[in-house]
Amino acid sequence: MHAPAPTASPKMSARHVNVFYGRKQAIDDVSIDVDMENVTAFIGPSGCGKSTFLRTLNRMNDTIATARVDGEIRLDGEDIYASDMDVVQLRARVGMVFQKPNPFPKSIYENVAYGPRIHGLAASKADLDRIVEQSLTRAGLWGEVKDRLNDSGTALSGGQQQRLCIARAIAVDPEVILMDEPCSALDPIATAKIEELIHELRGKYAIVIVTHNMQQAARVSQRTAFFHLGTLVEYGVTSEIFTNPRQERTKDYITGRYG
Amino acid sequence: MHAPAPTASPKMSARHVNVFYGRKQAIDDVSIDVDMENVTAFIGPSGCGKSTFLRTLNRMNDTIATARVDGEIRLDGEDIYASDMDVVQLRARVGMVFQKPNPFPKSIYENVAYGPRIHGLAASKADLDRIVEQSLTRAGLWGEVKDRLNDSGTALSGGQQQRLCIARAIAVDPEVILMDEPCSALDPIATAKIEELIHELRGKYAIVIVTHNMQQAARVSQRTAFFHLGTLVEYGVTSEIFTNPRQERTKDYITGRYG
Amino acid sequence: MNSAAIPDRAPTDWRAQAMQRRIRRRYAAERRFRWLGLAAVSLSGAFLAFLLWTMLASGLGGFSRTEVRLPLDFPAMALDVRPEQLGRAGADLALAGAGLQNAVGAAAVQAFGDDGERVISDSAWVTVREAIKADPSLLSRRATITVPAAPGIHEAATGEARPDDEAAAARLAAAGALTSGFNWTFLTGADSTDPTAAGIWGALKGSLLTMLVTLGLAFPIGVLSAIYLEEYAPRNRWTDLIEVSINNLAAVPSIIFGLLGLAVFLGTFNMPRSAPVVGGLTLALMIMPVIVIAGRNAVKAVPPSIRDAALGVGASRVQVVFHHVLPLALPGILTGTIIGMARALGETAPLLMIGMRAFIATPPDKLTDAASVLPVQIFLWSDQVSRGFVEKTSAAIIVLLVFLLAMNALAIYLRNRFETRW
Amino acid sequence: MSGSALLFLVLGLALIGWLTARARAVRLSGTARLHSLPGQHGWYVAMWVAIPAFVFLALWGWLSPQLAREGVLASPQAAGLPTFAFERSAILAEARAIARNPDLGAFNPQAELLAPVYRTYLTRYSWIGTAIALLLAFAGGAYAFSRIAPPFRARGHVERGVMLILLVASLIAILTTLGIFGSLLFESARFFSIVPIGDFLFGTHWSPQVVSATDPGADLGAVPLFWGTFFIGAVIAMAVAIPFGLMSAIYLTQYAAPAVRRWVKPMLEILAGVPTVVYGYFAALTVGPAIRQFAVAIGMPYASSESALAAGLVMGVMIIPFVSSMADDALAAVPSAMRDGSLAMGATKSETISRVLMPAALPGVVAGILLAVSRAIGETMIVVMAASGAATISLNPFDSATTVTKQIVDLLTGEAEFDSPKTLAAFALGLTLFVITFLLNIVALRVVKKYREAYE
Amino acid sequence: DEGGVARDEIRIVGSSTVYPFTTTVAEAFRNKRPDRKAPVIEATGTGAGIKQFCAGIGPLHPDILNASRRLKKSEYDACAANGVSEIIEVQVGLDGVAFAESNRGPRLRLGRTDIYRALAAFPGGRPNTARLWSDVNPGLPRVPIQMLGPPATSGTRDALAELILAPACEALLPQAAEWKEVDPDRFARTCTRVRDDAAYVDSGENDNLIVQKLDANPSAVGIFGFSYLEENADRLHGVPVDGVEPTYETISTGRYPGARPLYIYVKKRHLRPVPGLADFLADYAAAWGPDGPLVRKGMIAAPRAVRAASAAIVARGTTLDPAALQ
Ligand SMILES: Nc1ncnc2c1ncn2[C@@H]1O[C@H](COP(=O)(O)OP(=O)(O)OP(=O)(O)O)[C@@H](O)[C@H]1O
Ligand SMILES: Nc1ncnc2c1ncn2[C@@H]1O[C@H](COP(=O)(O)OP(=O)(O)OP(=O)(O)O)[C@@H](O)[C@H]1O
Ligand SMILES: [Mg+2]
Ligand SMILES: [Mg+2]
Repeated sequence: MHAPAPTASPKMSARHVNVFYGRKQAIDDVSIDVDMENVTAFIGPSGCGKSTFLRTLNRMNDTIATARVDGEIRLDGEDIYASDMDVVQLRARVGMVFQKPNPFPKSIYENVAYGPRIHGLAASKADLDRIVEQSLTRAGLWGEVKDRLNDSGTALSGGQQQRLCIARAIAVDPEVILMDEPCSALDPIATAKIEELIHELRGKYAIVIVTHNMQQAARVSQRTAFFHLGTLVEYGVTSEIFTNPRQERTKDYITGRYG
Repeated sequence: MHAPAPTASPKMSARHVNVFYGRKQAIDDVSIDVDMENVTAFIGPSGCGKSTFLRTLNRMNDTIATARVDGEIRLDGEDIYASDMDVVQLRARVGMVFQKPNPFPKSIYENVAYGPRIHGLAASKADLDRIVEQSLTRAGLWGEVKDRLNDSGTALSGGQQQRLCIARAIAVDPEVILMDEPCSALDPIATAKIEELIHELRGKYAIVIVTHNMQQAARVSQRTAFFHLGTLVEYGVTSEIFTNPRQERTKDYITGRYG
Repeated sequence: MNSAAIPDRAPTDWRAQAMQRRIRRRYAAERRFRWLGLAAVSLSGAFLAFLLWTMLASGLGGFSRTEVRLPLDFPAMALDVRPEQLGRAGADLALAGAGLQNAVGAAAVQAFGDDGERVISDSAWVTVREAIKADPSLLSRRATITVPAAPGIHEAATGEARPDDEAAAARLAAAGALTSGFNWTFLTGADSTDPTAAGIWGALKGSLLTMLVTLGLAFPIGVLSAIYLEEYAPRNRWTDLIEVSINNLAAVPSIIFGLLGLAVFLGTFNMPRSAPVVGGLTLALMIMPVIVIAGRNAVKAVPPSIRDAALGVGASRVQVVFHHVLPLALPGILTGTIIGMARALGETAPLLMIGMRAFIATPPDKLTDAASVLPVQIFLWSDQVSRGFVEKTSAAIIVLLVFLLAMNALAIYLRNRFETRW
Repeated sequence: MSGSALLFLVLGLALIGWLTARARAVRLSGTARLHSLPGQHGWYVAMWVAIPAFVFLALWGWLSPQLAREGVLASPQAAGLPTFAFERSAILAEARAIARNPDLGAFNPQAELLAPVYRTYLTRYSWIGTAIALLLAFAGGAYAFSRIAPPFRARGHVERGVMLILLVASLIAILTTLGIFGSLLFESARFFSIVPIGDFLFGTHWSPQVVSATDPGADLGAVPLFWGTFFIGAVIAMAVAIPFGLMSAIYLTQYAAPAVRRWVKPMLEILAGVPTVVYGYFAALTVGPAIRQFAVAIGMPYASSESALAAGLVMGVMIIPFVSSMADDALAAVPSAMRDGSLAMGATKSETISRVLMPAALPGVVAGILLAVSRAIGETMIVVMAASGAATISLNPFDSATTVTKQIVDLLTGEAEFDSPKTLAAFALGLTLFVITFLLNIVALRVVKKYREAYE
Repeated sequence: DEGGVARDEIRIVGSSTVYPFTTTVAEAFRNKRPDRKAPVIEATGTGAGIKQFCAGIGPLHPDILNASRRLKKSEYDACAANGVSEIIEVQVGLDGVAFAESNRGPRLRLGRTDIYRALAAFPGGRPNTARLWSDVNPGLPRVPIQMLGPPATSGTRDALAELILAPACEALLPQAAEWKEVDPDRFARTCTRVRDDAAYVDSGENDNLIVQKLDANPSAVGIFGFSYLEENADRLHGVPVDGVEPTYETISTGRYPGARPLYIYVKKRHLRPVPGLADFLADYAAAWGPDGPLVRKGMIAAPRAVRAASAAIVARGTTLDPAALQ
């Protein structure tokens, strides 16, 4: 490997990152840059460390007692593992959407208002209403739920729940959005909706998406990183990776030899 | 649809099978034939009913209180849902391998010997030893474990565990082997081993394999059935299905439009 | 979707003063919350420590006893016993009939003055009697025998006591007549009206017999019903009813089981009062649901994939259960059983209802003998007139706690040792 | 032959049946493929030997004493028996005891007279019983043995037998519930035939010292007891147990290092393992007087040393681990995706706990608290030893209060006159307590079930 | 199975006041005969004891009843109806209902009428409002009335009603004596009912706890059997009633108003079949003298004549004549 695709000033940059679960190494010396207004896809067989690496980007790995990260990860040039880094703010700036939609068991409104409330982003109730409406609109959900904002978020369909989670994430006005297989629990129609949404959002955020569906990676991303057994095998422009991979392993994977 | 591919006397044949979970229909009027010395692959998006249908073939669905099967399934012409059918014997004749390797928490030897023991297949200890050795050999595991037959089956690696499960299944001398995504929890190398094993076993059994990996289906099977939303969309010779699907939905799925 | 519909928003300034202040407040709240949690845990622990310490502090004295070296001049007593009587079964009656008790009292008066009889325990003469039985030749000579001191003297020797006892103890100590030692009687004796002679063995044996019945009944029935409910029961009205009854029985106040035992076992079946068999039956009914629930959870925790695996090679349901599920669930079932047994061992209220609240000075030999149990013994001693029982009560509590803690520790050990994650 | 000897004999026969059947099946397996394993044939025969014989013995154990009794009553020696039924049955019972064990002395001379007659009849019926039981065992065994053949599905039959045994075991729970309900109801019915149920349930004066003959309900109004029970168990105890239990659970599950949790959690469980009689002793001797002194110090000279507060506090401490383990379960049942979701938004741990986890776990926590309440109001020894018997309705925790369980113990072990409404009132109180805890549990279990389903 | 159980130990039920004495005799009984089972003694209370005692003859039923009051005619009749008719009544000694306070207490001196006014629920027919001792009698100190006593179901409470409250009530209210015959309900309500508020704290059967609570609460007065007072003489002292202090001497001579006789009742028909029962009775008779072990346990020996009569009853096995009961 594999100089990361060069960018002037990347939004996030990781250098020589290793992650361990206890004694087991899950990520081995990964360096990668993530840019604004770009969708970066992580692909690779199951267990190769995609999720693990994704979670290092907003320090969600802190919640796993055995996990240990070393190397350097910078957001706008600032080291996010520095001791004076405020995790709470970091996570507000780097939002996350999970594999299984996980709306809180509260109303739709409360789900979206949760982040702004805890961070004190809304000055007034009207302000909060506006944020909620904006976020839901951006997540393409406003039309479907505007008449039932007080229904429980868990009562929505799977695809709607996932969009609700996206709305929840963008309500705190993040700069980066991390998505871990956001469509793997959804049916084809809902998947299509989310993919469309990713397209739209791309203009405002840096988006990182983990997927096991190569067609999806090809459809939504501009850059693709292929992981295997904890290492980053190849990272480059999506169209190139899919049509003309430089590594044998990448090719085998893309053509379905394994995984 | 979709006359099942015609065969003189199929090993198993299903006709107009419907499966319900409570009020919800999971399988809708599926008819299919399975032949000896053939590998049949079931593919389709998640939740389309592949596993459900597979489990009707050895009545594992009986263990789910809400599940109800109607239609007709015959094994060598015998109706397996007939009231005088002995399920225990049926399951000995139609073995099963599951998605997650599930060895018993006993020694490797005991794992394999369990089936022969409960069915009284071995007349003596020597006989049993022979069966165990044969089964492990056929499952391609003998070489790796022959020196530690008394170790726990759960101490093996994932791929070894899965092969142990296959050995366990063939130890009772079944006629049909059902496999439900046997490789989805395995790494590429283990997957390759299992695929190879399926190739070898094919000569003696009728094998049905569920997979979400189309390349795998293409590699290991002679016939492929594509399920969607509980119906059998298309069933035919594997090479044809992949190169020249007759149905639009099949084509969309194979090319990665959804799933 | 239409991007024109997406309004713009001003980005949040995370470095703003107000934001920073807010963050600091949130972290302060976080620390407070965490501190509250720690305080709750520590206070609970402190309470436990205080409880144990109180019991230890007031109960340790119960394991020791103060003794008086009593000089006895047997020939002068002129006891009317013939040596050949002493070898036979009637020795006790003979010695008692010969007025040994009064003679010992008189010897104490002679040795320690007018209140001499008050410094030795009421059962001191029994010690002398045992000594004579062990060595009949004593009767023909003088001897000094160490007998238990009266409770007041013991109190004076180990802590605060009435002034007259303090004085008497000081006098004895000055005369070198006071010794002390481990109170074996406490571990080997049965209930007594005299604190220096009272022991817990009778009650402990009653507890053991009771637990035997409880375990013999509750364990098999509990395990079998757990298996039935988890592995076989169809979902219908009947099994719902069984399930509801079991869950409710687990939470029915224990005293209600006492009322049940009183009405059914004593009232209807005319079983003997105060008997370990009745106590055991009552407690068995009480802890059976505990075992059923623990058993069900243990059975439920066996992953379905194991059952699938066994069914898949053609095992029948009984084979699945007895070859796979039960062996894997056993540690969990045992844990639940031990916890249930610990609960039964510490239970008092229902046993009061069926007559185990009795003065029983002989340890029981059979399941139908009258018996008390350890916690009831504690309850009875807490109500004793004689003040010497205060420390005996605490000492008995220590013994009970040792048993219970051991059982709980065993359960926790089993749980940690066999807690498997599949 | 004595009952237990017979039992062992039948078991022995079953073993023989097992061995022979198995041997036969093994022999048959040489000629044709058996449907079931030889051992399963063995079990089939053993069951047929043992179960009919056991069922018969159980029936016979109930029937034969009555037959013997009839026989004795018909004999000429029985002519002199008193006509009074109670005395008569006492004499008969004694005669039987002597018949079985001639070394016993007799309370009644007549019993001694009847004993030989009784012995004759007992022996006779004992032999008849033995004969029938053996006959049944042999007949069952022979029938089962005759069915052994290669295609015979012994396994299915054995499994059905095992299933039946399991079913019977699980019915014990229902029998116990019925037994409790029946015994309480029977005595309570007698109570309510003396004291109107309305007076009992709604009367506000409880003072069983003198129960008036003309208006027995006037002094047996249980409201003060219900109040005391509620005040001690559901208010004071919960005021201790809920905050401590909840915060402990939260600390241990969300904050504490695994090593700390591994040590501290069992320590908390020890609090639940301490027998209630110890808590009672502690509450009465240490906590009660301390609270009284405190109350006097803050200007309440009338404070009682058996205050509601003393019993309630100690009870609360006892319940802490109960609440904490229920809360622990409820928190664990909230999918970790909720927690991750909230943390990923930038919420702090405490915000996540109080705004997401607790609301989600609330139904489970509430159910746990309801169960804890039912536990507290059924707790007996603490209140027997530390609470007073004075039935007053007061909101002051330093006042004394009494509870239902304490009154049950007092009424049944006190010096009441026999068959008086006082004694029977204990059963009526027991019934009320049973019904209340039963309802609490049903509600709690419903809540738990509903909310578990929500996450499944 | 009914009644089929052999019994080789003596079973005793009844009063918790007599309990310590009977257990003492039981222990002596066993010390002499270690091969014998010790008697099994339950402190059920007199009333509940009578219920069990009178349930019948035979191994399931107790042999001896401890009673801190005499059997009533109605109870005897109920016994007889169950076949329990030949009963031996033995008075074993005396006890006093003692009033006691902590040595640090205010040194009260009470009259029976003071106690009645302070303790009755409706003294003179009106609800009791007295809070301080000075409210019932200006001569008494201004100290809150706080009495710790036995529960309503206890025999000590019966004795309190009969020996203290009823006489005071009759002395204060002339009509009261008449009510006793014609309107017993009214008599009970006005004369013997004890107040339910905080002034009287019902402290359960556990007399020993009362002692310890008195120690912690010097202004309170405890009510319990004399033996408890004697055992704790270093911490407590008796409150004089009508000028008479509860002491061994005043109670045994009957000068102290709260003195009451203690009984045991024995089923004559059990004497033969229950091994050792007769010996036990003999041991009892040997223990109740003024210098016997029971007195050391706090019992008050009955007057010589009563002891002699009781010993004669034990020796001859004379049964109770129901006509002597009320
Ligand atoms: N909490 C954990 N503790 C220990 N090991 C872990 C933990 N989480 C993940 N792992 C291990 O780390 C490796 C990488 O896991 P990760 O979840 O990042 O893979 P992934 O690429 O996201 O796979 P998938 O496609 O299945 O989601 C795996 O071997 C996994 O078993
Ligand atoms: N035990 C069950 N009870 C109720 N519904 C069920 C049950 N098992 C499966 N289903 C439903 O039946 C449908 C078919 O499920 P099935 O597991 O057969 O799908 P599948 O094709 O095997 O999917 P996957 O590829 O995810 O394994 C799904 O909608 C599923 O939700
Ligand atoms: Mg992942
Ligand atoms: Mg599936």
